Amino acid sequence: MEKVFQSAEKAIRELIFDGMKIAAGGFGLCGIPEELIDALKVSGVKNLTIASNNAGVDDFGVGLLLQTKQVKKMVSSYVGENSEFMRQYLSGELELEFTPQGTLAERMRAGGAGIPGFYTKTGLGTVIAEGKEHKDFNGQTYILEEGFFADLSIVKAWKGDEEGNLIYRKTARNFNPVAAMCGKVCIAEVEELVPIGSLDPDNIHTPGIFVNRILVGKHEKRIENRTLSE
Amino acid sequence: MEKVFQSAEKAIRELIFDGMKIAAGGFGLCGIPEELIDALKVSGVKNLTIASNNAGVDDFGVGLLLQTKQVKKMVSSYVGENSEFMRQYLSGELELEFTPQGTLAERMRAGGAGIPGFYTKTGLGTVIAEGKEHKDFNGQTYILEEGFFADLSIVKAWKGDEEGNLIYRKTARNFNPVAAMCGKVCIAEVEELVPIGSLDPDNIHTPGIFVNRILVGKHEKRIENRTLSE
Amino acid sequence: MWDRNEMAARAAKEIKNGMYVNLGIGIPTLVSNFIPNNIDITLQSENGMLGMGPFPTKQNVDPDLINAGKQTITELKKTSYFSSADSFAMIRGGHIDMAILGAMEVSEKGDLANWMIPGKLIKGMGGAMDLVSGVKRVIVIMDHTNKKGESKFLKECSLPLTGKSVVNSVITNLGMFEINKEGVRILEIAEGSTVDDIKKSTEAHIINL
Amino acid sequence: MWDRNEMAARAAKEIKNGMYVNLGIGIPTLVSNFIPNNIDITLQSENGMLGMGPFPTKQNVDPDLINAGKQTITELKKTSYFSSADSFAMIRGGHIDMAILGAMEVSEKGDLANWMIPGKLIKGMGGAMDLVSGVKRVIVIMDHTNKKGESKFLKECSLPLTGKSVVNSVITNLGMFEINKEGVRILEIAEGSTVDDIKKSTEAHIINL
Repeated sequence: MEKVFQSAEKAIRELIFDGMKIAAGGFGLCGIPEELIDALKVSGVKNLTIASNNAGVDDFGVGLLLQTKQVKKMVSSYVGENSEFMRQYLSGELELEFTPQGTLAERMRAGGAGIPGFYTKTGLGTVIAEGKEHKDFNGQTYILEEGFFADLSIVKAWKGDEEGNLIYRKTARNFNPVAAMCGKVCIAEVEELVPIGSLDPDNIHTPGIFVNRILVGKHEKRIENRTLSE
Repeated sequence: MEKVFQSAEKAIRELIFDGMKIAAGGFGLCGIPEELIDALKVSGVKNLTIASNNAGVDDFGVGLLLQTKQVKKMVSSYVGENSEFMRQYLSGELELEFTPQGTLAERMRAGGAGIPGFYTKTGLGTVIAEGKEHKDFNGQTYILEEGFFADLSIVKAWKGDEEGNLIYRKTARNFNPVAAMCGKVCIAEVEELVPIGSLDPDNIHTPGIFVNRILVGKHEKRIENRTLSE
Repeated sequence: MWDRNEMAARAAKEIKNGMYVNLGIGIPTLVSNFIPNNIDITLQSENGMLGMGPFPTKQNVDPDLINAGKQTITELKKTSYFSSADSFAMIRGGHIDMAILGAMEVSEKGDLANWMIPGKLIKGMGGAMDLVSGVKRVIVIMDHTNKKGESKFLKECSLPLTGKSVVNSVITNLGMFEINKEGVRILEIAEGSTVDDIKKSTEAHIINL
Repeated sequence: MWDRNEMAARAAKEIKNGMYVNLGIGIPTLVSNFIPNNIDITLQSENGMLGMGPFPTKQNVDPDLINAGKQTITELKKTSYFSSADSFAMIRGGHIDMAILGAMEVSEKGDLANWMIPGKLIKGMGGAMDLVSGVKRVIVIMDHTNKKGESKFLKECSLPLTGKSVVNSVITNLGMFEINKEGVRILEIAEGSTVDDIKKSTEAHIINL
């Protein structure tokens, strides 16, 4: 099964459809699948539901798809750095399923691991818990959260091989490994495609079984908040 | 906080008590905390509940603690290679909470991750599901399994540093990373204690936050089933 | 009548290029011997390995490298290792294409029993309950009858179940069978066996018999 | 009256040797400047890092290395990186000793509001709901009153909550307060502040006032 594709455009072809659910890796602008986001923008696919911790900034990352109004609904924990995101949400143009960061990560992992629901204390007593089942374990109350299942996962890794084995670099790992797990199909874009056997088998972060398509991308890696020591 | 201990005996001191719950890493005889098991045997601690996928063989691994009747209850998926285990269970001397292998791994991870319960399809329609809550998600039925919380985790790693960062080797990883997560206290025995900074931060399998005590052990690494190619 | 190797060879024919496959202990292990060179598959071992290689030579034995049957094995170039939790995330999350397992009994509804005989023999389910509930397609390889000549392909399993309605295909010494909502259907009869042999040895109702 | 740095310094005194600590955005970030050299702690960043180092020099900026506030940072010798799921397993599983966070409002029962003002400002909860529900001890640093001079330390929060009964200690410009089942107790009054200042600026009931 040939997993290597020559471009993000080719990799998403025949996989995208209006109204689809996408899980995206990345945290802020760090470790985001830049080329796949661009390809989705160019494709014009509409009414997307995107699970992504943030939506990047106005003109970079998932924010690009908000600019073009291709997104119907976001599943995110943070809006802070994206004024267009906040504007569309406050004006009612965009649905937003606010999901605590840890709950979002766990929901993606659960979706990938065949777990349709799990209990957590996160969000108990807040708007997040409204309408959700509550259950006591050992005298403490928890709420039920559901696994997240996507039609497509888009992730960014540092290196990958033709089997789809991936490794990530530093904090660019973030949501990528769990986003990769929860999609029916997962496309990974990597900085470098390495020959099979060059990754250490003890240190593969995402085994190839989770990755259906892989491509090499160019990454701007824009820095959101360049903070220096004095 | 000094995490390094000079022996398994010293490392378990003041942590053990009769009737305690222990989570042990290892699969068969592969990647088992040999010295910590020996130290528990020597300590004479009794009425243990041990969560461990197997119980080793009659005279090695957790099997040693069965021989001495220090175990009240096992939480395991497989008895196959341990005739004393099977005998004690069939005669009613030993309680056994049969737990499917994946459910056991997930229960340990859940315990370590603050998840008191999760739903799974594994065991549906079998004795494993009896008495457990059933719930439907998207038209399919799942059963509720509970997180496993231990008083003590005992694990075996390949290398570790003074911060408790651990790496495992090949299939000796198995249950060790999840067993390490679910104990109030975790003791790790390693083949080699390396200086801080010598492990690649991108490839630490168990971050030191999960490890309270660490010691260097000698490991026989007995092979259960030496199978050769012809 | 198929022998062990012929049953394994028949199962191997079901494996397509690019598949991720988990092979159980016993006859299923033999299946890998019959996969043609032009078919590239990846074997998963539920103790935490993807890309399982053949058994080692004497020199290459590594106690840290075993399969789910606790047998010493080897790695391949594409191999990756991971924890039991990650391994079963693959299995339970539906990422494995096929599992090939042994059985004590199979019912006409696809129920499987292969982990204990009450009061007598207890092996434990190991990863079998996870595999049958999570893997996309489950193939059972077993002898059609037990040592007493009694059918192992039943209307209802008499032994404690490993999974309910989980078996998709059954390969026995007498042939290959498919189980779906309509019932059990003969797909293929083993060389040297007859419809009559199957009739005599099968308690399960077969719809195209 | 304590200023930002004095509040951070007071919070730093609560940190003991060997602790694993998560610092929120804003004033909490300053806390690390006040940890004495003989205290060895490990900072967790919920985007997937344990052992967070200081901000980088110009030459050391790495876009793949940021903290939860999206600021560029550096690693230490003891650093490890992991996925968001593993990071929050640490947080939600109770493995982090202390979280120090900012707040819009805190109630006398320990309720915390710090993620949105309906109709006006929405930042999102990020990892804050996970932190307050999972971490062993939660310390809030905030100004005692808002820009209009209204108390932020209330009987009941007026804004949507981040967590219910989750705050253990509150450090404001006026002093340090403990919240437990009995209620709110003054632990320390800031230099230059008086009991009267606290009385005037606090809506929450303080039991030792």
